[in-house]
Amino acid sequence: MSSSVNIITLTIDEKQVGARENQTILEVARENGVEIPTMCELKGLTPSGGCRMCVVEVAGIPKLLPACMTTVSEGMVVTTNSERLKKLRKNILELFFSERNHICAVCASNGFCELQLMAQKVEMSHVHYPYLYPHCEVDASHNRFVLDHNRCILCTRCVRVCDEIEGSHTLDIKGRGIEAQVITDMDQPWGDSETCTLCGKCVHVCPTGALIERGMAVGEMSKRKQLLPYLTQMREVKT
Amino acid sequence: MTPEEFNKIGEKHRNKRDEFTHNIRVCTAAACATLKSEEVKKAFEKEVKEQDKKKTCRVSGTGCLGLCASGPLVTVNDGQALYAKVSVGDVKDIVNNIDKKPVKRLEIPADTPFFARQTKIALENCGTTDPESLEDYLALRGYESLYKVLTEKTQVEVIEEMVKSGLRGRGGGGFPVGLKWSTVYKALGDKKYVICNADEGDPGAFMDRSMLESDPHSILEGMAIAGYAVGADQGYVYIRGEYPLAIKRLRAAIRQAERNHFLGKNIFDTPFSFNVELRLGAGAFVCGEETALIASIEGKRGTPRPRPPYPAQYGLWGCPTLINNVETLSNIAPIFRKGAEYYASIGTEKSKGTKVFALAGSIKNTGLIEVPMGITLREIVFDIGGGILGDKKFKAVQTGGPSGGCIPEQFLDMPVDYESLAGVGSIMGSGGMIVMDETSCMIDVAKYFMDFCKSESCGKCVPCRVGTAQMHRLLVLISEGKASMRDFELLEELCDVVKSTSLCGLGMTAPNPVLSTIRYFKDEYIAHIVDKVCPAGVCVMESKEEVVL
Amino acid sequence: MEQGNKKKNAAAKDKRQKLVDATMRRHGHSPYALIETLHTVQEVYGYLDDENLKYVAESLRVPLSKVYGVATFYHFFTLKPQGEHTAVVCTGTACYIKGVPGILSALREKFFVEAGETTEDNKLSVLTARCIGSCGLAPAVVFDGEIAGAVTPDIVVERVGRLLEQ
Amino acid sequence: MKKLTLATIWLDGCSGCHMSFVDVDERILQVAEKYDIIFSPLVDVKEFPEKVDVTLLEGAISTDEDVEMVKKIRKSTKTLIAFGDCAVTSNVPSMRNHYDLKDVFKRGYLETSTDNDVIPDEMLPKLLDKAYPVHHFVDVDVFLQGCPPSADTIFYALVEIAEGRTPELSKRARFG
Repeated sequence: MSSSVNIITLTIDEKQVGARENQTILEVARENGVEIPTMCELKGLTPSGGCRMCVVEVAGIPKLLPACMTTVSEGMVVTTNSERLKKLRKNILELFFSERNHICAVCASNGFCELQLMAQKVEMSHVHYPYLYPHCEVDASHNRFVLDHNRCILCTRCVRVCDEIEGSHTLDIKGRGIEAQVITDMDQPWGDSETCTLCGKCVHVCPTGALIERGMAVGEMSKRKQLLPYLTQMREVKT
Repeated sequence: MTPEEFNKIGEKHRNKRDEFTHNIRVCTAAACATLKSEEVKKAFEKEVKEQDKKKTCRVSGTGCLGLCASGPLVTVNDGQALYAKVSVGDVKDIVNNIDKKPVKRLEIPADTPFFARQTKIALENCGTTDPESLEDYLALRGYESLYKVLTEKTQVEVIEEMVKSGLRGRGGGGFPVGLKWSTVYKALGDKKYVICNADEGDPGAFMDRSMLESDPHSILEGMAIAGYAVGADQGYVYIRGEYPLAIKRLRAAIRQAERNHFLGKNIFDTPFSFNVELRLGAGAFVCGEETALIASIEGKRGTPRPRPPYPAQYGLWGCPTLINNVETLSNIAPIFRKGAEYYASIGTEKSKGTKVFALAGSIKNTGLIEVPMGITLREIVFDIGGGILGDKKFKAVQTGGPSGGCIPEQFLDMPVDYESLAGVGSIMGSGGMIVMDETSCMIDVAKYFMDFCKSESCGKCVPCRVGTAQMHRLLVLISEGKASMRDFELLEELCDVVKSTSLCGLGMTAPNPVLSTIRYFKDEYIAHIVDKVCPAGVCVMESKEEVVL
Repeated sequence: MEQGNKKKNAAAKDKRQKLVDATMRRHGHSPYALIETLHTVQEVYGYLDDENLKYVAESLRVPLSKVYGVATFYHFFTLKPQGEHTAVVCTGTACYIKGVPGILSALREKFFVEAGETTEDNKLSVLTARCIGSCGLAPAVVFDGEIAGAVTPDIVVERVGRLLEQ
Repeated sequence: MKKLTLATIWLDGCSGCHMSFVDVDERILQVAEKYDIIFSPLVDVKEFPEKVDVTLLEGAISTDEDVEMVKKIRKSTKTLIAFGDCAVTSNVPSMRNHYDLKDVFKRGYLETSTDNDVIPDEMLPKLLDKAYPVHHFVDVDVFLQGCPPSADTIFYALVEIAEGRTPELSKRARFG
């Protein structure tokens, strides 16, 4: 199969690049040193396309397309960093910040948080939308991990890693829209979960301080998501 | 099966029907049923029996006759006489006069604009068949198109015919049906599916419901023809769980069709097999979006995924899948019966054929109508619709539901077609048409739709999940007189962000009601924000106390 | 007496369970049948209780969190038992512009119940529906399954009052 | 070159940003070459000046007095800097925002008090329903994130403004 993959050429930010035809715009961009911001994407997990940070312009297509889920095609002309995209990304990130209660100063992931760093990356100086300030619970019932909904951005990396890599599917999302929330089993305290294997992968793929190890103080929770591609590969070898 | 054999089936039922001199049909679709039309029907049966006219008069239920505001409706001999607001007490009079002149006090003249101005194709059988009777459908040349298609045409010919008809998707987007069929036909895959999208989610729309309740067989026939054309042997009807009567009738119709071999294995002894199953929706507007609908049929949360790949290539369980909505599919059999040329001769250059609208709101003749494309809004509202209730002043007509917009008076003479509606900031949508008078506040309307989108957002993508919540909040502030012009600017900016970056159609169109009301009724926004008054007197201003913004 | 009741309940439960099982069997116990099965559970039990959700999860081999996620995604499903009587107020566009807010506030004032909630004595649930497709008769309210069109706040209060007297 | 005037003030904040400002250490002399500090908790002036070139505003806006103050500051100031996370995002003071004000008072004055269990109603400024970032009420010219922003960043920003440039803060400052 793999031998029959065609090589195609396309343009990313005015640069001609070659790619295999089953690759995504994001993969090709990365291979060629073009950085596209992402939040929900994580190498090793099925892409979701929900965070919208990686949207790009493709000539001839009126709507913006997520780079993480759009496969390249011959002659495609992609723009990843127009002024309009920069502005929209900043706006999207502001919506992220306005949704829950992200108080970096007192967060265990302070300094290691992808959301926090993304604000710097896209030059978001402040949030000009009103904050929604929802009341969110902190689930500290598990003896090793803590789930703090205040910091959750619903990227579903934890849900995907729990299902796709660990295979226990303890985590999922309940409700919908602005009410959506990560749950464990039947929306019960994590500590009562019978399906959780305590593997901790969810904690390490979480981009923010929503999932942390118990006992971590402000700025102590660094994550080790770099293990994930390795785990994915191992799984693929097994199956 | 030979053509003679097939023709005999229809003939048999037609003869049976013609044994009666009088056909009394009582509308038993949702609206009339609410007004106790079942009791009226029973009264007719009783009366016919008592007057000993059982041999000459046949009493049956029928689908929607359209003029829902004046139900229960009764027809005698399919249009010879139409009676409105029939109560049990009126039954005797009607039966007494059945051989004579119609009962004047109940009669609606046939030349009433409401009926005279319509062109019925998709609704052809609505009101002339008993939706629970396969025989009635067959008597009206039902399943003849399917027979013709299966025995006389190749798949490519069927698709060419669809292209020729110019039919465009009636679910809202207006994508050319022939093109969609041909994409699925060309897609590689051993297994293909046809899905009928009957998850009518627009608040204020009841076209699909009426069609499913009035003429379920024509939808099944349309699906089977589509299945043959694209090479699918399995169909699903994804239907709203909130429509119990439609579900019941569709289930019954599927059983009847299976039993009579119009569905199932080797239909009409051809190699073509096609089965239809129902899948119940469970109250999620986003499932009208194709990929979300597929997720839902697969038993998952109804969240969409980015397209491409389109379902035509990668759909249900990864197989090429054709998704058409109810109205689109109910046009198929008539197109093959009457010819693509006939269908294409109706309507405008780019929008062929007819469109069904659910006319509601502040209008005299609420109900279901089918009109040729290109008719003006004024004709719909003032001729067919009979004008504004209580003769108040017309303010706007809302089309396309939460994805559409409010069209003001200055466009009343604009032709109704896909491009014109899009040009004024609305969309054709599935056919909900809500008429509003001077007592409606446009901010209140925008707030209503944003509340809808907020609670129907699936939550997967950030712009829609958070953006709709933010926009709704701002609209609440405006409606309460607590907003500043800065909030208004924020609202406008959010419209752009949500429209440009949302994952699926729900988010991309969610700002439309706000954008269109800003475009045509900006003075009302200003009145709420600067003067703290609601010109229509709908919004309750909490002002007085100092606003710190 | 009590034992007899229990027995009757057990028998009734069996019958309901059989209906749920039948749905799952019809779909070959495929995980895809989750939503169809939840429809049956709600139809026969009136709502989705934890016990049944777990039972369905196990029978269809669907993870618990996924079942819960699906059950809470679709607004047609309810995880709370309904009151003895229900008034479903349609909030479709046509109904809304013809006075739904007035109807809801009348219910609130008269029966002290918010939309989506059940009275404390468990007698009445006031629900809202996103358009029941009876726009021609707006505003519409469904009282214990029976649709009434062109209602006013007074009519609604009167009809609910009659329901509660039964 | 004519020196600019500088005011610094803290509203609902912990003064940590001011501490960080003091951390510029001997560079304060360079600041003093470019600015006259005419109002600050560090200097003994009671009234906020009528005209000032640059104001470092620390803290969130939490009371009716804060609102008055921030409006006054905006009117008097040419370049207003939201100084630190509380001013930019309302940060720690906003942790009460998802609670009802009544509950906040109950918690603060009754449940956690060891004596004198009363909720004060006079003498104190009226608490707003929420703690707001500065830009919720007035336009802000420069957002200086950080809890607190580092002394280097503060120094850099002040120098840039004094030189008539817009400080490039995205690479030097971040939330938290």
